[in-house]
Amino acid sequence: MQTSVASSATSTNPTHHVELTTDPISLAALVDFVRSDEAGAIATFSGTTRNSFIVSGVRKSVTELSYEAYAPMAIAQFHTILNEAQTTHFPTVIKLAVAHRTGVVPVGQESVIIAASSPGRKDAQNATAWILDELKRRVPIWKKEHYGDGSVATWKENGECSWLAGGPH
Amino acid sequence: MQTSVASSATSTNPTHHVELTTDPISLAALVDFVRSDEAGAIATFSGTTRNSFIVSGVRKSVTELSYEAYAPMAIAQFHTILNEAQTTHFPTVIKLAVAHRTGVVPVGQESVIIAASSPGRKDAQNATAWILDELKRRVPIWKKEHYGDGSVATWKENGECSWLAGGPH
Amino acid sequence: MAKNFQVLYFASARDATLAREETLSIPDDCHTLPVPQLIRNLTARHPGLQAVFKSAILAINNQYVDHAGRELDGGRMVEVKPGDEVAVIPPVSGG
Amino acid sequence: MAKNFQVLYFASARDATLAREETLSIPDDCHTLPVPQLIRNLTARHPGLQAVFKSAILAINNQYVDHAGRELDGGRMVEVKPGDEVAVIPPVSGG
Repeated sequence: MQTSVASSATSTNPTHHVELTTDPISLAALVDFVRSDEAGAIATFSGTTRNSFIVSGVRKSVTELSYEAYAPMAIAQFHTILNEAQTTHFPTVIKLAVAHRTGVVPVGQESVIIAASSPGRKDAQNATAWILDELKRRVPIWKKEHYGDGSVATWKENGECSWLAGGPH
Repeated sequence: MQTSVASSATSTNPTHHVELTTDPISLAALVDFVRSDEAGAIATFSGTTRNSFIVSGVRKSVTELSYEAYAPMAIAQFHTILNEAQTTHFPTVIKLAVAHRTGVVPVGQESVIIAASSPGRKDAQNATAWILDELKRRVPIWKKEHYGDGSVATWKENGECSWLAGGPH
Repeated sequence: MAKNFQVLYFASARDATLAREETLSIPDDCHTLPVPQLIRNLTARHPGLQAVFKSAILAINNQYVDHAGRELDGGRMVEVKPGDEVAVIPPVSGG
Repeated sequence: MAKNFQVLYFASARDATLAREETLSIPDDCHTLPVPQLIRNLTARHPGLQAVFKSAILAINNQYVDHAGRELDGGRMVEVKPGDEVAVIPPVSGG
């Protein structure tokens, strides 16, 4: 059972917000967090549960997605990713926020939200996209698709997963 | 005096929302418009009024921005841009929305919001960025910066403006 | 019969003319008004527009047009006709 | 004195073991447990893990580690120590 975790106890960076929770997540809350009088730009990405996916070449109706997380490591990875975004890749970023929901996420609702603010538009937009890519590559969260036709629910694997390409050895 | 115009009377595309208004604009409203059970991704961009800008190499405190629009043409241009985004560049996009505020926009508040939804993340993210670029290139809206030091407010010019580079002839 | 057309002024153009819009007429001996002549007429009426036109273009019926009268989108040559809506368009700064 | 460590199972690994976690021990005659041996031990306990390990890696104390025991981030070789938290990590699918 996933407990609701608001943020990592080990992080003290006030410009970063990390959230892993079974509750519905709110874009407005993350945008309010990254909002700043110094910012000219706020970029966001929301991943929502679709009502269908292609599985083995066949489009299947999806009734819900459920997510599982290795919570302490996922939160630590999120903080690492936000820190790397800010210090290494997108230095003008002002604030960053990421929220990921675990447990069941019904069709149409958000599973992940990322928000970034910066003075000009490029860093906010690029940081948002980069954080999503890193999340898909390495954060220990797993998604299970539940189908409308009653067939067996399957654990998905991100093509971007960093140890999937060559396979582990 | 800008009247509040909700959308162009000439557009009948139900998947596009264009808004030009003196009222505060709402990210949540645009996200709700583009939300769809077929969408796995919603990307947004919000341009907010910053509290300072560099003017002739000097950082000046900004008290507010004010925007003026050639409203009928701006709305027509927005619809053209959304149509081009959907039919020519980002074919998997499901819905698009753009809202631009005119009149005074205080520091920290949104002057423009763009939202896009698509099944996968790339088209929503890229459409949002492309629409912003096109807006800056050609939509007849002008921004005036009002400064904290009482110096004369100035009309800005986007470097991206499509007739600025070579100059008109 | 007067052959009127509207001219709208925005941003720095409005500052130069102190007007949001005015109604002008095509000369009696012409059917249409070529764009270069329009620009000369406007600048004569409002000398402050000379500086504005260093970077501004025009819109005729919501189509951008350069100083020669060529539409930016498609390259068609146009002139001002009675009933047209013309706008002086300084470099934009939306977003 | 038992030299215990935790093993956590996620996603398809949990389906294979029907357990979220278990406590194992490092053999009495060793100080640490090499990762290849850990994997053999886990697969012996739970034969269903053999398929899982075709694509899963491990995390030891929140650091990803490959089947040889090499940390993905930095390349340091590690072995399992008493008190460690080990997790079986199938390919992720967050976002």
